[in-house]
Amino acid sequence: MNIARRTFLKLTGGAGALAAACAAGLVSSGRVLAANWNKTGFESKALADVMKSLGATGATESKDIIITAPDIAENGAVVPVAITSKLPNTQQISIVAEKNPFPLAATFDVSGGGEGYVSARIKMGQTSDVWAVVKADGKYFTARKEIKITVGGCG
Amino acid sequence: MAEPMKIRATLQGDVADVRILMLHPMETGQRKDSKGQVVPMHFIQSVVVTHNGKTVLDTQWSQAVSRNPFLGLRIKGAKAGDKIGVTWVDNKGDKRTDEVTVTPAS
Amino acid sequence: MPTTRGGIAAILFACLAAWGAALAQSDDPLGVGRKMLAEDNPGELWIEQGKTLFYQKRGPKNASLEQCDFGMGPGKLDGATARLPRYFPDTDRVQDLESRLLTCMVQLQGFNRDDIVKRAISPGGSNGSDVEALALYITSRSNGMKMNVSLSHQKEHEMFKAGEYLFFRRSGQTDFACVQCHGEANKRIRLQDLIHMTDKKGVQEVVSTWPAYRGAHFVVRTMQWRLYDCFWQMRLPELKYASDTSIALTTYLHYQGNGAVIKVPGFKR
Amino acid sequence: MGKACLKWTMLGSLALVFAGCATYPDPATTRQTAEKMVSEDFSAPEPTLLKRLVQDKSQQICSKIGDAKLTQEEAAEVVKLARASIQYPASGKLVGDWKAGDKLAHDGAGDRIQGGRLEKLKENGGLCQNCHALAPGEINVGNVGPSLTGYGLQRGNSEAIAKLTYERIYNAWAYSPCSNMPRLGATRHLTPEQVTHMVAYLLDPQSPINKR
Repeated sequence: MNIARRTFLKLTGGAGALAAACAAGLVSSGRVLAANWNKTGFESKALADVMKSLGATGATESKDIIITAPDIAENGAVVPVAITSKLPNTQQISIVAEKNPFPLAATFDVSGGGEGYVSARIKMGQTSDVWAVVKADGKYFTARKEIKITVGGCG
Repeated sequence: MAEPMKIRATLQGDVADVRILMLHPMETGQRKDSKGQVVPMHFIQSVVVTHNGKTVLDTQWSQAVSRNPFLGLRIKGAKAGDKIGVTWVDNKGDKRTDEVTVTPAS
Repeated sequence: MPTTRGGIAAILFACLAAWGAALAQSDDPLGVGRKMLAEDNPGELWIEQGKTLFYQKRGPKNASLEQCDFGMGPGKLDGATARLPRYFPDTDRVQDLESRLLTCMVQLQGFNRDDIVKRAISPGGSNGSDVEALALYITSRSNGMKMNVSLSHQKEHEMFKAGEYLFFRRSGQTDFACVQCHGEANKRIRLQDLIHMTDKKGVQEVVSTWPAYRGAHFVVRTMQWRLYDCFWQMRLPELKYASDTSIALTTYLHYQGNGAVIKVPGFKR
Repeated sequence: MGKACLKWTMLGSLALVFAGCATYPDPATTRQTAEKMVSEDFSAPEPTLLKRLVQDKSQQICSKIGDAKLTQEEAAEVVKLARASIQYPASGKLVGDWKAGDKLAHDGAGDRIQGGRLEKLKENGGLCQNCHALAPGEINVGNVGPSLTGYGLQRGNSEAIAKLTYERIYNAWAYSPCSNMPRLGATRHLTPEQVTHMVAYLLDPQSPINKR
């Protein structure tokens, strides 16, 4: 176990917690969730289920979606991901980290003058493909990029 | 208690480049504190960004969004002096709204 | 087994292949992320907090820090950190930002020194400490200004020389001094870049970027923490907060970093 | 007169030089001042741990300030002290278990002091990954020290190589006086048995470090 990982573990309370944190359940929260919050999607454990919850099953790959993110992230707790969609009439952008226990990290509904661009930072437990799922003009498109994680970050 | 956000909205041509920093623990509900107590789940679920009162971005987040979150977006058809409003709501019902005006590129 | 030319070539190839795999996707596989994180630095969220704490009446004496003299006169903050550490006649000591802050919090506000020191370095993943927020706010008032530390007082000279001595002083079970990790260009501990501090540009990067937001800790850290944490990794006993050893090393680094333009908060991975 | 004063003199402000310039203390005084600081400025859960701050003879010699070089005599003394420090495992076997060595090489923990507590683990990590490239393709490795990728492929695994490797890990200064490499065995950071595992990790053809 390396030193940075140890420092990180100090914050998370040990190796067990690291694994457990990645598997954090949303189900048992008992909290009031926002009305339009995609509970099904956020609780899905498999990429296919996430896609289904978004209505994006069978989405096609598009070169008009650009993922800006590091090839190697130094800290899995803070992985910057920006998504640019050049697709006309971009309506929604989702960020999905395939190998996270709950892959769907965020969904952004774009309206009005909002451009097809969002930038955020997510936690990643391990090296994984990160998918951008974009709804444009009623259809779904995807792009993906592998991000290597040297220190996991599901705290 | 919800701390103020740090919002920058800078005009580039007719596009406002909006950058938002929020102070929030984004707890997964699995982390233990130094005393071994589980820190309850606490994370922002929704962030809504408005441009002169009209919603331009409506986001849904999971706890996989990093602590002290950042959100960047761009808004077309903006001009200096336009109002950009940001509201976040977390799973405990805490919320925070801040507003800035779009500034010309320096 | 004698090493053949072919063997060497194979090894070289293996090394190159390993690096190649890491570098294939871009010239700097880490750079993109570093830039993205530094551009929007959550550390900025603590500047306002520090400002509020500075002007608020606090402590047993119910006083603000407005009468605190960081060397430019009471309450004069613009450019003050650019000249720290420096000699203060009232305490007859060379003090860095954090130790001076402690002096004021004790003398003006009546706080207990030990209590502040105990909390000065906040736990990772917390909301940070008062000292961290205050140090950031006060340093931010020197943003855009050049580091300009003077050694005109005898005690400042002595601190500088002691700091230099300590920078090269090896001890403990790792046989490390500062220079073992910070004496060469382009070195890394694992993936983390090590700043080349015996080089002008390197040391300028150090002195102009603290306090900084530490990504892995989610809080603002100060130079005192940076030094403490280095000694921790070196397996040495715990460096006392605002001790002369810490101030000597800071004096050594800051003086050599003169001319660096201060820009805080920095962002550290 | 110190460097700063000289600079000011060049600026032409002689009055300022004489009014404001202090002289640098001589090296002996600086040493005294700084050593006093070290003796007062650190805390530890047990007083014996403070002894870590006390330099041994070799560390004193190896703490040259700036670009100052070791003299031949100093280098010879460091080598001599290093040679005398090397202890071999009771078993006499210098090549241990490469799998244990692999684990150690990637372990950077043990024996640190924080919050008034000593990090006492079953064993200390070997720290290798911090500074050396290890198996091919490993990304999260440092470069303060030379790459160890293919170490055994280059050298083979003869008894002589095993002995040399053991000694270099146990006390690197026996071969490179005052190098940056910690004297891992001599300072008791690692046990002789742990060092044999590292030797195996470096030399065994099955070890990932020797895979292409």
